[in-house]
Amino acid sequence: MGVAQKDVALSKRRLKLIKALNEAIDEEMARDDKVCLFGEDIGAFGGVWALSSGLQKKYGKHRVFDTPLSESAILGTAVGAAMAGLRPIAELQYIDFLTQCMDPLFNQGAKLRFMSGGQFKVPITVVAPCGAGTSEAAHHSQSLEAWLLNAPGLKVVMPSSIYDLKGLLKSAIRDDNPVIFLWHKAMYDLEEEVSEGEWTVPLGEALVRRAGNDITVVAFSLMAVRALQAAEEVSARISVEVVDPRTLKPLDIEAIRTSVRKTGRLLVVHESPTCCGVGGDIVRQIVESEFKGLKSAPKVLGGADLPIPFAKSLESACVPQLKDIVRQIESVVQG
Amino acid sequence: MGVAQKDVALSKRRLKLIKALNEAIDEEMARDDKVCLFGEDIGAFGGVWALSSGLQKKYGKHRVFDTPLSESAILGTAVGAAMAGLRPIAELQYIDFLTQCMDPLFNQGAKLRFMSGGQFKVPITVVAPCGAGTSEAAHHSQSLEAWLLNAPGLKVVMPSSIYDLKGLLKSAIRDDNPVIFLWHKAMYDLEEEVSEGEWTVPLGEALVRRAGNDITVVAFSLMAVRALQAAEEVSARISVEVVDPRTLKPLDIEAIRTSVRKTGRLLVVHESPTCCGVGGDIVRQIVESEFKGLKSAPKVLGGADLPIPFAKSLESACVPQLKDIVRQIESVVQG
Amino acid sequence: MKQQVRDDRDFQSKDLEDIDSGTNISLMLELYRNMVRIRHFELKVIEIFAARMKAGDFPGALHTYDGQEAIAAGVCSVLRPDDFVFSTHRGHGHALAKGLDLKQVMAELNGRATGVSRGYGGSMHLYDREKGFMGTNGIVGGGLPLSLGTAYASVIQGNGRVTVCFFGEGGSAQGSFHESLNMASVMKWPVVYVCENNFYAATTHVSVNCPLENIADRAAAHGIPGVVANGNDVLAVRETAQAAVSRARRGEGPTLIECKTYRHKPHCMVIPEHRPRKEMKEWLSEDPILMLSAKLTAQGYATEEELKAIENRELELLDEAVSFMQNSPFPDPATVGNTLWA
Amino acid sequence: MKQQVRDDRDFQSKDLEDIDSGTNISLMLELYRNMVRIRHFELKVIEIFAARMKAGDFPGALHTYDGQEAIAAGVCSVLRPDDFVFSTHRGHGHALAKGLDLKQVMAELNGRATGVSRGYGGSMHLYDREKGFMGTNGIVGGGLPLSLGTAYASVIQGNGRVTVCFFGEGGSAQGSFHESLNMASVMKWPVVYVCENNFYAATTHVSVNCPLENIADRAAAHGIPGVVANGNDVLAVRETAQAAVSRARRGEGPTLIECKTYRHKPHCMVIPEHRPRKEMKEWLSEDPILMLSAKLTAQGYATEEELKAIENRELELLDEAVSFMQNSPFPDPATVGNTLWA
Ligand SMILES: Cc1ncc(C[n+]2csc(CCOP(=O)(O)OP(=O)(O)O)c2C)c(N)n1
Ligand SMILES: Cc1ncc(C[n+]2csc(CCOP(=O)(O)OP(=O)(O)O)c2C)c(N)n1
Ligand SMILES: [Mg+2]
Ligand SMILES: [Mg+2]
Repeated sequence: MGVAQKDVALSKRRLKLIKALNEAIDEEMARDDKVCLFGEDIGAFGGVWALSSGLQKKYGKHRVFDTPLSESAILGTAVGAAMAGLRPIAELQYIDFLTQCMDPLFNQGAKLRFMSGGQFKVPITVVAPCGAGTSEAAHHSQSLEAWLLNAPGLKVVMPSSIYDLKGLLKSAIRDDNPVIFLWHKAMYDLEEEVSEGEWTVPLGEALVRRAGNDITVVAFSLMAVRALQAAEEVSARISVEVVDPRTLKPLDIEAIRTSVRKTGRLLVVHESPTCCGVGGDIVRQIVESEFKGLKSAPKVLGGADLPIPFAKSLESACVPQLKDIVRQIESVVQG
Repeated sequence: MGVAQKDVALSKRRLKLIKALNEAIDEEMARDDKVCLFGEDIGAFGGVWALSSGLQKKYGKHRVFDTPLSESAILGTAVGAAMAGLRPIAELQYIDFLTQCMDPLFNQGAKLRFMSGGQFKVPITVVAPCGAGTSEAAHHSQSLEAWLLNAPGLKVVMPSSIYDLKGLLKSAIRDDNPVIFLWHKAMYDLEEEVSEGEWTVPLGEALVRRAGNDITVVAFSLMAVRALQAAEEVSARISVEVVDPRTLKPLDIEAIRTSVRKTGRLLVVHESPTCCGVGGDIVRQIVESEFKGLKSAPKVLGGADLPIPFAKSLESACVPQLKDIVRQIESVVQG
Repeated sequence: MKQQVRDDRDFQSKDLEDIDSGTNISLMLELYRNMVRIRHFELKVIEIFAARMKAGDFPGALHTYDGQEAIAAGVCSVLRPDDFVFSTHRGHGHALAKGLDLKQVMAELNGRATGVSRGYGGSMHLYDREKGFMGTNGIVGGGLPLSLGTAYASVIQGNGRVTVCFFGEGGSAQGSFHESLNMASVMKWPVVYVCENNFYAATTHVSVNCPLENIADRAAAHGIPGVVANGNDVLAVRETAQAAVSRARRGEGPTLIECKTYRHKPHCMVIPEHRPRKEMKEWLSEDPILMLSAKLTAQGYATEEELKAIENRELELLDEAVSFMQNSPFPDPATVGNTLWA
Repeated sequence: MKQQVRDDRDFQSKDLEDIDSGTNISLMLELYRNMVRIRHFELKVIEIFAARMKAGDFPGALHTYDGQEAIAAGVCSVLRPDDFVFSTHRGHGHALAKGLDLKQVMAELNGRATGVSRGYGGSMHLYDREKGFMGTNGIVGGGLPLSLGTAYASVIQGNGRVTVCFFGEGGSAQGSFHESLNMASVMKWPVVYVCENNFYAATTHVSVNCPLENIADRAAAHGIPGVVANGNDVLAVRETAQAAVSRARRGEGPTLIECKTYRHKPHCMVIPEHRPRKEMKEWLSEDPILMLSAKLTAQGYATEEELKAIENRELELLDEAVSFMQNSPFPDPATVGNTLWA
């Protein structure tokens, strides 16, 4: 389990999400000329999210280029190029478009090393925004991490802080396995004070974002931000420990266990549909090993088992809000 | 919760899986001329599994036809035809090929009613074989029910007996929602004594396949068959109740709750990867409502978080075997 | 720079006995009315969305159709009310041209319970079953496979309904495009594929999405006619569509139509303009509405005043739609789950 | 009935300066050896699998290549050892022609730890990284998008390696086929697409998968050359492939080659024969191995005895491969999870 590393003795500056990710890719491309980047609109224009801003100019059209509007071809290119020794980064404009490239990602890339008896490495990084809350409705608001986790062979990273976003993206690019890196679209305005220069955050290490004694709240991506707000809101009455797994595969279940051993209570919060989601999977593992030490029933506060609707009034009813998290914290603590 | 309906006063005969499904489709096509059937090789040839044997001849080439080798086009045809008032049945030769038709199924068909504010019904039935154990390796051995369940808007049926296979397929075809109906490839030789004629089994009703007092084992499809064998094997020492949900969405969680209230112990068995699988989802729900009555930690015995390997020695290590189920029953009962 | 546009209107002229020559005045005024309606609708929506964004109320993504009106108006003018239309992320024009209610579309775009999809859909999920409008779509290429199904249903139901499926030139790089044209061709199903080639997919030039000069020539891979029309000339679009729709209705199978056009605004509200100024200027000078109005007045079919009167009436209706929207409630979150299952 | 096969060998004859005319005797004998190797391998595997099935030991799916040997042998004969090959579910021929070890392939098909994929893959997941063999594939069309990636890598690495991607005519109905050809064309990547049109996809006739007479003509949709070769004539295949591979190697982009051929056996072991007898008879009379051996003996390039000697040597090697397989251990289940992550 890691600790917040904010006391590095370097000059500080304020950094936002897109710039953090752009820096991570830039630094990794400078460091290793096997790293390349492609996707729709990511060349001269710099990507619809500006993630690749300036990179084609800096690294040339061979290493940074626009593709046709063909997600299967994009993921196929990534997997094939990795088989031939490159370290491709492929951008999907929304993770929702996974549906268009399932085969090269799930059937080929994720399984390739295994199916070939260990002959290949497939060091691809798929970067994409995820999440609801931006009034973009049923085709542009999903996170789909449960699909990614259920299918063997993919690492999944969903950070919640600027520091982690940059540090984990660098680790993802350096990792020798397929990694899906998701940032939340509702976090573009998040700004954080971080040091200049480079850092990495290892995959597979959770972070205790807030220490507490009464209940463990596990949350990641935007929900970690929201869980911290909820923890603050109830702090006079309840001492909440917020654990952010940061990577969902490999999952630092030990960190969650350690926390639950201390608090005896567990709430998992995520915004994707509850059914067969990460929440149930964490509860499964915690119940199996910590059953006797639990003071109350562990609970999952997940998204509604519904597509994301358009109208704000409906959308916010489908994704855990601050008040919902507060209510569930209270409910788990009351038992 | 249903009960085994084997005492209907009709003449009996022995029936196997494919014939049962073929009868179900035949009867529904005779009953409702809106029902149609298409997929690869399903026309004159009758399908690679012989599921549609004789049906093109009986119902004509408009209602039963071969498609190109284009799963997205097949599922698109199904969804569009349903929007226009038909009740299509689409066959996938293996459920693994879901990866080739995710968009029409998940983004369009499953969400259509919701996205349109309730204007459309999408009464499609997707039929496909699933499961491991046939030495067909990583692209022909999955069940993928966790993807189907995590995505809102799809019903999922995975029966374990001949009686249920026929009765549930008929209900699936009559249902006004998209239903994915999966049979297990390792069950082709299963034979059962059933009555002549028609019957239906409602979606969303679990069945207690064996009554017991010490532990509830929830299992479906081939694993229900195997769980019954395990229950028999330990019967001298342990009284096992086997609950077969039969449909995973809608899930008859009440039936499982009722059983766990009696036994105080729960084991869920499934062959798909454990991570974010059905097992965790059932544990999540049971722990939430039955926490205080549980005598020991509920457990999931799922498939390995690995692609299915080819060699039998490896394959059987990745899917719960009889001995594994026995061991886990004992472990949960010992606490 | 602007390309010369091929015009394939004679692609099967022997078959075109039922083509309307386009000289019918009331029809032309109706096309004009429809295009003006779409244009003002889009301008108004941009205004409303900009105001909402400024107020910190992010209204969702907006892909407007202004500049491409001749295609929706021309194609839908040859359809029966019960014909099917599948649309795209840039689909307000198709919706209005297929006869969807101005008020209900405006309400939907603003997430009101009175919207055509009851506020559940928004811009990219407009549906109107009664009107045969089978949806705008958030997935590029998402409508293509579905269009096979309505076409098939028409055959089996023997009701003569034709399906039209719109998509962009970017969408023609999706596998689903080819799977659909191929299957429709093999099955000879009654569907017309209309590619709106506005030369860009978001910021990506068509040359990255297609190595051919004409998307229409992709039809060759599927053994169906592929024809090009000037997508800014509503009469050319109408005539081309008429031939293809008649062909489909006669049971002779699908056609791929490519309409060359140009959007007036950036890809969507949050993406800055990136197209060459000169190219934009050339295309903007061929505004489809101005082209038609110039023709109407030049040929003496209508006076400037008559056209202005049509426009004014549309502006009135638009104002009514805005008021309707503003006075409509938001959907009730308590019932959000009620429409998932039938 | 059997179709007349178009022969497009002169498709760009001006560019073919490096084509081998096929009159080199040792080369022709090597092609013969390779085809005979594949043929006997397949017949042996069928025998082994049939015996295992009879013994209740279901060995998995088996799609054999017998009848199509000229394509793998011809195409791979123009490749460098470090060129990349992507194959299909019917891929033993491609694997052997690309130089994979007979023993290791035999072992893999029977799930042994000494197999080329260590028993993890089986027939549809044969891989040999060292030999540039990037996999047979359980997903029809599954290899096509991946072939873009090795082709791209060759460009960026500047190593001149060419990628060849095989697929069936059924696979040409998959969206991934078009996405791949389109992107390869736009990018001018060095890849050669080889469609093995054996007229059936499982039991489905090519006319259900493609409305055109020639799959090669689908190239038109992507602006690349599309050429037809007699897939049972190994020299024709070789010559056609040589032109396309040279073109790719020169950086001029992809080519689509269609080889018309016919499989000798049913689609796979568990599916009964369903093809018209007359058609089968006509095609079987054009057995690619007999065609070559007839030519070799007729032209005096080799005697019957010499050919028999080659065949006998191959049968010996095959026996060795079978013994090797039979004496090989099964993979250890205790370490099954060790190769998931790098
Ligand atoms: C499958 C998929 N990929 C990417 C996107 C993101 N996206 C939305 S519109 C668009 C460009 C579409 O271009 P085109 O098809 O030419 O239509 P146009 O916007 O020009 O009308 C892109 C890339 C999407 N919605 N769906
Ligand atoms: C995506 C997908 N759909 C269906 C199948 C089942 N399947 C395996 S081989 C085959 C026929 C393939 O035909 P073709 O591409 O012509 O190759 P051939 O078998 O004739 O060599 C089918 C339908 C599959 N493996 N993958
Ligand atoms: Mg466009
Ligand atoms: Mg074939």
